[in-house]
Amino acid sequence: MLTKYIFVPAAAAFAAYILNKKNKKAGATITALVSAYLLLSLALIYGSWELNQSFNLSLMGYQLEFLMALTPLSWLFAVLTSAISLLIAVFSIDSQADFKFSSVFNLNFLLVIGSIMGVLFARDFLTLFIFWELMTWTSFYLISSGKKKMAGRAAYRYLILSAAAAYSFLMAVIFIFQQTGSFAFEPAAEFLLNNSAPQSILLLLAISLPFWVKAGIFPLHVWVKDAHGNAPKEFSPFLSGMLLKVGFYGLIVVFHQLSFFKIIENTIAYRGLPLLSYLFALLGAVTIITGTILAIRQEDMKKLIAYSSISQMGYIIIGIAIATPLGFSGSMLHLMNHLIFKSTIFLALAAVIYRTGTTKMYEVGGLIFRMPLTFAAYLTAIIALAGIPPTNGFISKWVIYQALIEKGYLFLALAAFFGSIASFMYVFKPLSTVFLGQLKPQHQEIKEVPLLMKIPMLILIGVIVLFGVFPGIQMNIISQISGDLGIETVNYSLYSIQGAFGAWNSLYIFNVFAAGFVIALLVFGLAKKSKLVGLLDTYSSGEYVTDAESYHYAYQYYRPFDRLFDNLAAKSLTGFYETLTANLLKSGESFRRIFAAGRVQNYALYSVLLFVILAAVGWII
Amino acid sequence: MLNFLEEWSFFGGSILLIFIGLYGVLSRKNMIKILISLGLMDTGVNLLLVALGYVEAANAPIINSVNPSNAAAFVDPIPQALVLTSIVIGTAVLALGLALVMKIYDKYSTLNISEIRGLKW
Amino acid sequence: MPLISSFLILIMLAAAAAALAFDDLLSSIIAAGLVSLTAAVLFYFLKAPDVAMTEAAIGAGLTTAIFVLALFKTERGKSE
Amino acid sequence: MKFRNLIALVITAAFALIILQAFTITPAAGEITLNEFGKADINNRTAQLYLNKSVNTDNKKVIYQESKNLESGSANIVTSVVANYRSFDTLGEITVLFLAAAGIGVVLNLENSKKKKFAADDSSLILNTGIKLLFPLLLLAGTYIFVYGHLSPGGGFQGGAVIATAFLLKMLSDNKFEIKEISITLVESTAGISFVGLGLYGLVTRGSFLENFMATGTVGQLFSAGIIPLIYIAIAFKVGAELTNIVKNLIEA
Amino acid sequence: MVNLTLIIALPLLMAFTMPIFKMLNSKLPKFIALLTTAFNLIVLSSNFTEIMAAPLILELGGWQAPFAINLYVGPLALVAAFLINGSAFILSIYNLSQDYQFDDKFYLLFLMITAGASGMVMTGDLFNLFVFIEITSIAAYSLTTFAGGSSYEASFKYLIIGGVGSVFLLLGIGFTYSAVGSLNLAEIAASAGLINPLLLQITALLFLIGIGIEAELFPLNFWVPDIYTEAPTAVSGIMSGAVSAAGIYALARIFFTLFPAQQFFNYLLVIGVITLIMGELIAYQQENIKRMLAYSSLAQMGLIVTVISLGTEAAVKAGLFQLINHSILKVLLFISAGVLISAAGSKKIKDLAGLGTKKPTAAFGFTIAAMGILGVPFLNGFISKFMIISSSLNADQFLITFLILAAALIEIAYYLKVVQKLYFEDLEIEVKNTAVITVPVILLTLLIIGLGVYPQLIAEPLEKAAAEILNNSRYIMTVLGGI
Repeated sequence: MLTKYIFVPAAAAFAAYILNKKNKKAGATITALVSAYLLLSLALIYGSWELNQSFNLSLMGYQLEFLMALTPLSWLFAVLTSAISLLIAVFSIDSQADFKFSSVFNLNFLLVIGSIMGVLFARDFLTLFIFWELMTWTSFYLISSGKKKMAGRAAYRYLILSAAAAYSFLMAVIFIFQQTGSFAFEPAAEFLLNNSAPQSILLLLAISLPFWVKAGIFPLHVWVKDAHGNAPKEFSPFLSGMLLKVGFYGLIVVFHQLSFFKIIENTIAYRGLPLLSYLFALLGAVTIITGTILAIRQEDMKKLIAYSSISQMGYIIIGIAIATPLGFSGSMLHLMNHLIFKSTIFLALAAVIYRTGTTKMYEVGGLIFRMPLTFAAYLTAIIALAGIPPTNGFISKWVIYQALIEKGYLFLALAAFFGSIASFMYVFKPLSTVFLGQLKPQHQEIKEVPLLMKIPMLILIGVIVLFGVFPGIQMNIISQISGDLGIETVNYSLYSIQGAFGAWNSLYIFNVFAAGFVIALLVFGLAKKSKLVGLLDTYSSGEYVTDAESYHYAYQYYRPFDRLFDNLAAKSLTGFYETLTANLLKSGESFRRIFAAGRVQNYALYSVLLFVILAAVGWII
Repeated sequence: MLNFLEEWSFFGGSILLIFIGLYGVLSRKNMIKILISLGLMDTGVNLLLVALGYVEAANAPIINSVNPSNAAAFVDPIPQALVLTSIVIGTAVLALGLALVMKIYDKYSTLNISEIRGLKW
Repeated sequence: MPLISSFLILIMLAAAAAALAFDDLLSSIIAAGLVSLTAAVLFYFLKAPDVAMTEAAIGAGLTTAIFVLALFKTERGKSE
Repeated sequence: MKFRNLIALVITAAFALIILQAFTITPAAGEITLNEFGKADINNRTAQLYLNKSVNTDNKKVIYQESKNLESGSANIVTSVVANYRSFDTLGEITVLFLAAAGIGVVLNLENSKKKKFAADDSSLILNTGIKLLFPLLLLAGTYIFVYGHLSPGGGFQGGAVIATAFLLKMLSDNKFEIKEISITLVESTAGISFVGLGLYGLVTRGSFLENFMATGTVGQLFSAGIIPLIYIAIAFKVGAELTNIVKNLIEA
Repeated sequence: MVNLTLIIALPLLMAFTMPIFKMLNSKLPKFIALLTTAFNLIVLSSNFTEIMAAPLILELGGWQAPFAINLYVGPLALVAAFLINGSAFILSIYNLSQDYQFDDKFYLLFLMITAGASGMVMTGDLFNLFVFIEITSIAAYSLTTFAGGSSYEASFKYLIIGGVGSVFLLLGIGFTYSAVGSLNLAEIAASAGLINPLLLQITALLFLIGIGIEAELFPLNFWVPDIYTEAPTAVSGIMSGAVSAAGIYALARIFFTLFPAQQFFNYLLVIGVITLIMGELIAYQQENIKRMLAYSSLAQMGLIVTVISLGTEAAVKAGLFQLINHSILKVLLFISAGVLISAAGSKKIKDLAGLGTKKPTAAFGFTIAAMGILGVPFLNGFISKFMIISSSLNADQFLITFLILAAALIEIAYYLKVVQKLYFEDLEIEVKNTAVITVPVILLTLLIIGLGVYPQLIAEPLEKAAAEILNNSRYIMTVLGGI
């Protein structure tokens, strides 16, 4: 019974709101319990793809039927949502101690989970739209409960952009409803297939607009930085982990289930791929490049990681757009892996913020001594993000490279390489500024985060390595999905994936790394211990240093590199949107000045004028 | 010929009166003059309404000793009833308008409407 | 009868134009009163005695009185 | 001539021309247009039914002092329209005057403002003595007008206005003449209640609001025309009280 | 069963006796107003099933229907009357906690503006419509002045425009009567076809201007922002909730029954769209919260006129549902805004920052109503927005649909600015204590969510109302049936 996945979180949300008023920890525990329950029940129904449910309603003369069904794709996303929300809920039990809006946070968090479930299981446009709107509204409230003024503006911009996209979705969907008489996907798909190609493409693009916005692809990525940067520290992992992915769920539905690829098959091709999908891939590449460059410039750690999410999304869209078996499974792999390592990074940063209270990298330093586990979690996550072998990040990037090289798209491959190489830079920046270097005097007595916040980080580190070594687990479900969507599957085994130019055996590599690690441990153990030196006992060529001044170099870490792209970053896209809306609304101002000049005689004059004009118009016709 | 003159004087006259009243409302600066023109417009419309109901060589719609039976030709009574009501409504609105003018005068101590810009927006 | 009514209408229009043109408010109020009065007589010519009485009593009488009262409570009160 | 006034003149002129055009249309076959002046064809208008008093009954002849128990019974047809056929309009109209009086009372917020009497110096001798003479006559004329409303031209509105003018002159002439607010509101309310009460009584007995529930007697007699005289008496008191109230408020503002 | 004329007669009786009630006990007028509006609602619901079956003709004065004034109460009139008396009832609950300087005169005028609006909606006679429009307008002129300050100027401006409008209306009535010979809407509609097209056009335009002022159409609605801002909260509520609904009804009745030519609907369509876009754009600029609500409500009126003038049954149904939703939401918005303003002591939006915690009911009321207007699922606004878009797409008006959606976007922008200020910014000013409005807020929220989750509640009356207004020959038959 699929509606339980929506109503259980919704009911729990109101319970969490009331209970949290009394005890700050109650809300987060309820969220954790609900997500665990969802995870369990999803695991039980794995494989029963025929599970569906529909109820129809004659509303105001419209015969509407709301369909819900379980597909492998929606099952995977549902599992990912409930898993990540479970981990975040456990993490936020303690971290919300000082959070003013914690009861509103838990209410909206559970509602977001419920509405995402609704979006995933919807098989008709109306249910999809209703839950999509609910998801947007509740996540709007979540984001605006973050840092005071900036969170409000960020959430405001996010909502306006998603609302505009949702309205284009509504318009296209109702147009289809008029032609086919129902909102379900299947009749719409076959109506679009045998409809005139340009109109179908236009309709499908209008339908996919909200998904592009939510996925944060290049022209529409403006909201991501501010929303992630200013959202409450517990919601950022979910926002960049899961919410961005729901956009991709929609895109896959549009590309495959609404037969977008079948429609554009016979349009003009470019190097063996329909022009439109090559354009999407190009957009992905541009997103990677801009995301990476802008990430390097950031001084606020959450904004930096937000831009890195944007650039990682570029990889996924490239994989989906080229629609080869390797490409599709690569992007699905990267989608899952990005969720895992990105939420680890955000949880680690949340731990740092929980302890130090600041998100600016240059205000902290040398936390490795006080918070070793957070450092370890952060380190494994950025190794995965950069794509170094033993972790899961490497596998998905490797598969995407294979797909690109197999089709011979050099520019896209180049952009992908640039993305992963440059990611070393922006990934290393928080590592060195936050964790390495000297510990600031005021952070001397910082302790490690409490146990309940350690557990999610430990689990995630384990999963990163687990999927790094045994990608087969992920490939099982991905092959189910590609079978369901009609894409041939890549042959794989528990620990190896067959690429275009040879297989990748992760177990063998893991053994080599493990051996290397052991040797390094031995050398470290046996060799002479280095003398522990006080951090602030700095020596600088004879000059006598009196105060505890730290030589920890953290501000504008990559200044020379940033100077290369100064002019590019200046023309940021948000500026373009800002000016666009500003002078649209300024016309309202001039409208008011012309007409509502405050003189009652002008008002009376306009009414007589209307009479004369309409009489003249009537007389001419 | 006389009838033509009469027709044009009544219809034309009342419409001209409406025109003068409307022009007065739109152009005059003084608030009391605006209300006067509003009154003129009302009178003009009332005149037009009754003129529309006039019948040549018919007598007033009252049965009395002079024309005892309803067989005689009468003028249309309905516009007269409507005008009766509309005159009183016009006066009521004007009286309220004048009270408002007096109140506004207490605040701005001027009757010139362009100097009363309290409600800019 | 028709000649007189056309003549009266001319007077009425002249009085209306005068009501707008006069600078002194009191004289324009009196001109407006004249317009109502001529209208009352015209209603009589249109065989509408009820309306004529109403127009005379309320239109010419009370409205003009109210205007004069309002005038003396605002502008004219000031100038004295 | 300021530029703004010029535009206003042009637009109002255009408006007047369009309205004039409505009178100069030459009707094509079978089309309805406005009739010329004096040519209003009464017979296919509802007015014909009011003249023959044949809305519910198909009565043909109405003879002065002879026809009895007609459906409306008032000799003055305009009064029958105002107080009987379309008495709902008149009720609405009375409310407009009532609301205007209330509105003026609020705007000039009389109750707490100091009683600023009309600043005119005590008026000339002729005015005082003239009004002392005229006051009772005016009241008498007013009463005559509304009592004979259904027989001769006149009625509630005109009678009320004359009474109000009488009080206006009285108030103008001597400052010490003071009408207490309570008395005006009492007269106003009782008159209003009686008018609506008549309507409700008609609703209760005859089934529709403001229906005439009394015998209509013979046309032309004083005691004829059912509830029309009662309505006109109520209207006269109400209009008289309200107009006096308005004038009193303006004087004492 | 209970005769529907009581809805106008009883408030009239209460209004006339209000001064006497005041003398008996100074608290009485408040409760009299509440009881009368409650009684009106009971009378309306007692006639509900009967009117759903067939429209009701009530002859006034006992005269045969078309030859004197008769009230025509069809499903549309019933829905509108429910709306008017419903918002009056809720606002009189709100008034229990308010006190006004001349409270007997206030409640007398408040009852009369409701009775005037109900009269406008139920009358079947043209001149009667004019009289009721005058009653509503003069009540509005006087009610606005209760707030003192610059409300006198606003009221004076509205009086001038109302005066010009009534002249247009009287001219229109004069032309119609002397052309057709009757004042009854059905008789005029019966022979409207024979009227010379030029005369028909001039008369229709006269009515368009005359009633357009009440229906807040574009060049005629400049009085709206001044009045809604300066008037006391209850008056702005009743004006935007009830009187504008009556104005729209009158416009629809006149143009669907008397002048059903497509040309006039094109005029209304264009004027409606301009009102919508202009209203939304200017509302975005406002800093004064009541003025923002005023422009938003005149924009919504533009939207309703646009959708109704599309002329298809689905469009009229969507327009009516939007009218109902708009009245409910606007009454709640004005009540909550009223409390927030008196709490912050200023009408500026920036001074309302952080009131969410201090005034939870008012802030919640404002937010749920804003969500309703913006079309959040499971609230009533969503259903009517969905119906509007599908009906305008059905009439393949792509540009109109695009403009409606763009206007909805601007609407989201300025409502959200206020909601965010309420909840997510800190409080700078000390909060004055204000009236308790829990009852109206709860009642209206239940209505909003109820209609949102289960709109079938009013599906049947809406369908009947849309069918009834569109087919004027049935209107003529029912009234002239006898003859």
